[in-house]
Amino acid sequence: MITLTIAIFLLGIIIVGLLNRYPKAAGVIAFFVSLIPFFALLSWSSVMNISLPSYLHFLNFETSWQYNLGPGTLILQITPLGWFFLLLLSSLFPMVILFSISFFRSNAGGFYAAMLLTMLGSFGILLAQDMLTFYIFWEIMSWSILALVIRGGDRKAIVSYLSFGALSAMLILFGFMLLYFKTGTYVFAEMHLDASNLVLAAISLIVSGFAVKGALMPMHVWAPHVYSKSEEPFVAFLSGGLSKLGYFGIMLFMYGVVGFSLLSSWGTFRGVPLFGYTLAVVGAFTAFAGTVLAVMQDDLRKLLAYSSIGQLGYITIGLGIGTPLAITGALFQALNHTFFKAVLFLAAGAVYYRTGKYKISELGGLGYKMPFTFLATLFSIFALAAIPITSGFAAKWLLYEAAIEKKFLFVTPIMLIAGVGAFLYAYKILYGVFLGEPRYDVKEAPLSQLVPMWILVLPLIIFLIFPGWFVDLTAPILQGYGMTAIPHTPFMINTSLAKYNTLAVIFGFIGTLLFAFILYKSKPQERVEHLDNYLAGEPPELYNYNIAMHASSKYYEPFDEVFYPYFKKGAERMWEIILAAGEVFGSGARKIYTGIVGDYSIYILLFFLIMVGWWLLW
Amino acid sequence: MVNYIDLTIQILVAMGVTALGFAIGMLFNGIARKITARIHNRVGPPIYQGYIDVLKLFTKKTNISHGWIFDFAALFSVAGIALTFLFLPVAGVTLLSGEGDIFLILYLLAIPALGFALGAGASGNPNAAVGIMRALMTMLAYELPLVMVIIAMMVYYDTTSLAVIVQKQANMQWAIFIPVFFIGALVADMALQGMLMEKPFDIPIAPHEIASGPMVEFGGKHLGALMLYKMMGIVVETTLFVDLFLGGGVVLSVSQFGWLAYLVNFIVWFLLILFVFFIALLINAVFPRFRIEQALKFYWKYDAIVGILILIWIFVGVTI
Amino acid sequence: MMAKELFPEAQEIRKGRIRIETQKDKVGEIIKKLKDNGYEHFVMLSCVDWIKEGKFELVYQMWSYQYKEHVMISIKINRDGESMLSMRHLFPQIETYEREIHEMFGVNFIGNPNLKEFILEGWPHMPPMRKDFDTEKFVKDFYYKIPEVKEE
Amino acid sequence: MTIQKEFELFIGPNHPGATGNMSYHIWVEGDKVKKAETRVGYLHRGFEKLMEKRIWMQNVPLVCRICVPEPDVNEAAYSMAVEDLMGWEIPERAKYIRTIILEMARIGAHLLTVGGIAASLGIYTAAQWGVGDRDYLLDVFEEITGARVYHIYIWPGGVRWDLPKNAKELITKVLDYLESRLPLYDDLIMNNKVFVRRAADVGVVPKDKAVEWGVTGPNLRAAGYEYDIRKLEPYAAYDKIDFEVPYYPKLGEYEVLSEGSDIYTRTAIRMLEIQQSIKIIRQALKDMPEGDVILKHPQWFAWKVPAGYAYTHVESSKGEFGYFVVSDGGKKPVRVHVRGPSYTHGINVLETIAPGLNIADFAPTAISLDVCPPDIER
Amino acid sequence: MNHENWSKLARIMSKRSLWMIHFCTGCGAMEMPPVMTSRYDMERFGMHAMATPRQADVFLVTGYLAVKTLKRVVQVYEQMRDPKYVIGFGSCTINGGMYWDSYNTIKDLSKYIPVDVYIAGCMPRPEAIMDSFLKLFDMIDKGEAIGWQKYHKYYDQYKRNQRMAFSYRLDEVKDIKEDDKE
Repeated sequence: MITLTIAIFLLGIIIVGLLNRYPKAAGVIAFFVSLIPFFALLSWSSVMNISLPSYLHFLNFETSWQYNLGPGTLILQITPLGWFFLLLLSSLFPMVILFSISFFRSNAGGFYAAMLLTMLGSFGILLAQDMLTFYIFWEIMSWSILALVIRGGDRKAIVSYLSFGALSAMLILFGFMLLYFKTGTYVFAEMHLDASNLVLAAISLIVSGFAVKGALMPMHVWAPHVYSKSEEPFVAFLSGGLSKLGYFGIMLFMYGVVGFSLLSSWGTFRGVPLFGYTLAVVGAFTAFAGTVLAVMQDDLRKLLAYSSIGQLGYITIGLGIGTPLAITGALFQALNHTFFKAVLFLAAGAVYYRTGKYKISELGGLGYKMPFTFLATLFSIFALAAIPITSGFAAKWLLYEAAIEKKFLFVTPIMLIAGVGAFLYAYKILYGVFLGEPRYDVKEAPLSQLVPMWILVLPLIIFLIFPGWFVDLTAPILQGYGMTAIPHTPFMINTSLAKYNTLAVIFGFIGTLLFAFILYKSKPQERVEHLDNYLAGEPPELYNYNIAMHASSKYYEPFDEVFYPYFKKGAERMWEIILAAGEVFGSGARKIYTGIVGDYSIYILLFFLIMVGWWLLW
Repeated sequence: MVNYIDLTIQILVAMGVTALGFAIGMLFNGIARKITARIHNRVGPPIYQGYIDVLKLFTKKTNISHGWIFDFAALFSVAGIALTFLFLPVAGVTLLSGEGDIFLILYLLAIPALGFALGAGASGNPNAAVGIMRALMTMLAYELPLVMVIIAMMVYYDTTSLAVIVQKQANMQWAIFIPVFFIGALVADMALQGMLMEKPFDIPIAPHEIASGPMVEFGGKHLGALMLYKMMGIVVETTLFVDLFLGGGVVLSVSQFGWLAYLVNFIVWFLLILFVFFIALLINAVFPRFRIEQALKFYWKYDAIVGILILIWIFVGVTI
Repeated sequence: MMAKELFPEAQEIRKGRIRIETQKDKVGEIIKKLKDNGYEHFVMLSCVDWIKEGKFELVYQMWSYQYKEHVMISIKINRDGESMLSMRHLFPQIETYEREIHEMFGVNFIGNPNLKEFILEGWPHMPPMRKDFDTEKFVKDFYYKIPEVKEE
Repeated sequence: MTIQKEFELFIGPNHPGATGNMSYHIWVEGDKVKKAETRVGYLHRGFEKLMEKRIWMQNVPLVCRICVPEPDVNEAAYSMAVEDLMGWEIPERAKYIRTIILEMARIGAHLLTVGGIAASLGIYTAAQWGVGDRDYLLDVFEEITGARVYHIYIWPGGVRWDLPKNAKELITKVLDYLESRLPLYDDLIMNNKVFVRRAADVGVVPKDKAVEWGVTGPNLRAAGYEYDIRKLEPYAAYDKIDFEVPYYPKLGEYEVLSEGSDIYTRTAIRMLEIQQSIKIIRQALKDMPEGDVILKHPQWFAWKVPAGYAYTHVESSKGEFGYFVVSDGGKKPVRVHVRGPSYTHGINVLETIAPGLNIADFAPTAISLDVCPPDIER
Repeated sequence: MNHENWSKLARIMSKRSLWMIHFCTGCGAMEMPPVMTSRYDMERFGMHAMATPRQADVFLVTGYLAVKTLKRVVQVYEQMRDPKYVIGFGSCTINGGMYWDSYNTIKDLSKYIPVDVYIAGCMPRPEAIMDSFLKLFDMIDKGEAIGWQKYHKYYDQYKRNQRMAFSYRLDEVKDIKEDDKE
């Protein structure tokens, strides 16, 4: 049936591509095609020890599939890890397509075609059982994303995506080559690795390659450009879904192919492999720097892009620590991030659809005009800021617990501060876009945009109440790595350090809310106009009811003033060193500092090549 | 089977404790104003002034609203702070979730703050928006040294649970008697000053600058709810400090002394939070307020450096 | 140099008080000269309504910290509609004084863009500081005639 | 639709940061003031118009209402203007009494201002103490003049009546008390590290522009000019009294911590002036001769003041207070024009230096310039 | 609790916790700092100054009101929430005081907003101010401080008077007079 699926996908791509002039029809067809991965997911749920209800038994996708391709065999097979990431992608994908139907007014066929192709690529990646398959589908995905980036039409975005995509692919390819050179096989299951430096080099290269896709800090440069200059529904899918593929890759190779014991053989620090430790530190730095940069942004999409970088940093920390607790936390964070970031990007799309603006300082007061969009955003922001009334908190909590358990004394404060920093930019979105002075007289977003947003909010609420269900999902994945799932009941998670009981939180919250409500409902109230406001006594009619009262431009100016010099100085210093080094090679080397993103990526590539060469010689 | 009688008793006790928390908060408001007045060479209001003020606000004849998001603020603030109080070990007793996890408490504390921020933003007043900006930045500023100290304690006591930390400090083995945590307590006390929004960190509400900031549009019952939030906030934040460093006020063990222990512990806890609050008030009375970036620099330079030293101390101590 | 030396026509009212009567086109020149010669503090700009002569007297007053001397440069302009050149480029605070005199006496200052409402708000009558505006009559006709709130 | 980046804030009239009934309309982007406009006129009573309607003597109760925190300087300046036109020389004892009264008023006003500056930066204790201590001065005023705030004690021709017999003890007692309090103020305000951080190099009036912009009084001295009308053109008994004029960088016991002309220096100058005033009053009490306190003049209500122009100025706690009085020889003045120091400080200077200030620094800057709205709009 | 008891409680609470609006309308504001500080200390009665009208209960109109200020006073008064009280401060609010012939100050405050308590004097001593507070307490206790109810009841008349004053136009005053006769 996988063959059939691929055929349907390809057929769908051709049809929607041809239907370019009928965007609505193309959208509807794409939507139905996009549901297929979800059904496949359902039929494979036995991998996760979930039994399907009998009326769904007609879904009968085979769990593995092979195709002989000359030099090697393409092997596709469902694994628990693949299933988990497929869950994220396949539930996000139809919603994004549904959102796009009303979002695009013309010229959408290409979009749907490329989206379907992207999904096909990621489908393959998640099922791939050998490096060849993996790489082929990786390229399919990357190139179809490029098509979507090109649709955004921003040169800088295209160049930066292209160069960083190439860099990523090269790093991965190089790592694969080293692995093949070492083991002589493409198939993951047949690899027998030892603790040699070559393997370490290979895994470092592969992880760095995936980190580019996951927008980890030194290699994050492409993400803000692409996120802020592409079409909204695609960005929602890219940030929410596709960025997880990088983490899928890291997990697959770090824990699936190499394994925890082999990682430890390259040195450990307090029971954590040094490799993972480095990754965790980089992740913490990413979380912090991404947050700080997000606070400084004025463009809504750029803010969300940096916020993505920051939030994905948490996943890296979890993967780096590598205990069952940490991996559960990382996966939970991946799930949360998929949904809340998608909702936020879709909400940004809806706001743009109604107002035509992306700059936070130019928006304002939409909360009463678009209440459902606002509420969906609010829920996502609660999840983003880890407020304990959405599932966002559980993920962060698991990561903190994992860090404390392993005595990450210096990483944990940075994680926590990045968490507090998230309040800052979260409030910037809320205030700048939805609260404050009503500047636009617009209607609520159309229903076909609201429905996907609200469906995507649902998991955040479900996993708030039943975090234990999530831990159940992680159990087969951890089993594959020889670990056991953390102790839990549906409402409670236990760790060696503390317990997290959602029932207490929820019932406590509902109870106190009721208490507050009774207290509060005691008196009547009247609604007043926006301008009937404290103006230090000045009557607004004297100013013709024309007083600017929205403070969102440069909202965190003192913050920017404190942090901007450090970020600026840091970058300048780095380039000064590079220039000084360039001086050695002659006067022409001054051209190194060109300010073009593509060039920088080549420098990074060179750096890695030098590093690899050094490893090989050593 | 759920034991309904137990559950009912638990709910009643929770309501009672919440009410008690609010009562103590309002009392603290009166005490604070009295002490400040004495420093000002004044007589000051009666000690029960807090109760009168809140009751008056709730008995106002008319109230205004800027829409449902604005109303949301009051609800969220009161509910959030009461919830936080229920999760805190008070005099060694925690009502909800016996473990009292610190991360949970830190994040629960954000619920009322965020609700308040939403309401202030919904009022549409720029003063309120600037006030919230300052409040969030102050929060960012004081959290860094605070979490450093707290994480040092977590690693030292090998738990993230406040209740366990309180338990481990029983028999007067208070954290503050350990030299490193004595320094930690000083750092945390400065952070507490910011948490309580007392000078020099009362930047968010600075009346001379932004006319009481976020509260600018709140009146009547909305303001009453916010005052409850602020007053209870004092109790919650001082209790957090007392739980961390002063053993939570637990001086007698419940297993030995029974109900007497509850009573004595409760009184000791009350005196301790009063003492902590008193220090905050004294600092409040004689200092001007920082500018917001100065506060950020103060916390992230001086306080955080001490925090890092404490972390290094614990780091070395744990490794060896 | 002291004012007496700079302008021989200046008369000394008493010690430290100099009065220069001049024409309106020379004011700028005189102020500039005084400013350059140690009279660096512009005290104020006053207007006197000489209703019998039909003139407004504008008095530019300057003070020298160095010579401890106060100079009043006085010009007269017609009451009905004659305007005066603005001196705001010499001392920035003159702008405000001109704005006030414009509002209170109705003198127009050419070259001052900022002659908007200053102290009064929505004043529909003649500028109130003019001698022919009878404040007592206005009060009787206006404020005392506003009815009391009748309670049933 | 064009979107304005700045938002507008009104500091006043109903705002704790406004000094009295006035309003600053500021345009802010982020945290920085981009533009400021002073709005005045909320206190306009048309004094100058009313004075033209009243006879010379009736105007004395009016003028003192022009500056509320320090009414005596108005009485003094107006009286001096009338005396100037009349060609009177007032009795020696009256001059000393005027000196004492004016200096006491200065102390009171400075206590208010210093307390106000401190309160605007958050030390409410200082404001409470300042106002509380000022009340003891008001008690002495009440004993001498019969009124707490508007004394109407200084008249053209001298002062209304002699000091009471116990005046010396009363005044000395208050001065001793104040002197004992000053170190506390120093500890609370001037030596407070946080205060210095907030106040130093904030709200700077450019030194080279200060005179040109018409800055006077303590604000000018904070900018580094030793200009004081009490020294330049002594009135009352100031020429016979030995005192110093504190100015930047001669800040006496206070450290020079900034470039001057900022909130910190302005506060320091005021604190030093309180000390000097105490010194002046003590001297005046010691040197005061016996004799009449008012000219014997027959017809209080039938003065005909000779025609002429008079300008008199006094050094008030805020700066130069000047009265321009024109008489045509009649029973009523033709024109009385008051130059209040706040006129330039509050409008021109503040509007010019405001762009670039933080919101947090705006109100302290305005208060440290000692802007008092009634003398702007009269 | 029945309605009567409830409103009695409300009155007691509102009397013991009068928050004053921080608005220095005239020179009478000069005696407010002494009242607020150590000598007289009005916080003994639970009174203290509030920055914004939404939070305040009592409005001290401290002295004469220029028409320009009256506009702001009315705006602030309308933003205050019921029950709210007004204290007219000094002779100027009663009949214009020494500014009886000034073209820019209103002469009788009660024509524009309802005043609960007047204090005579120019300026009133702090003792007088404290006395007025006690008087106001007494009135609230007895339910006599009903200025805010009057404002609702005779809203049209107050608004008309305010409009007339704001316009400064003599003809508008006359027109209304004629209307009244009819």
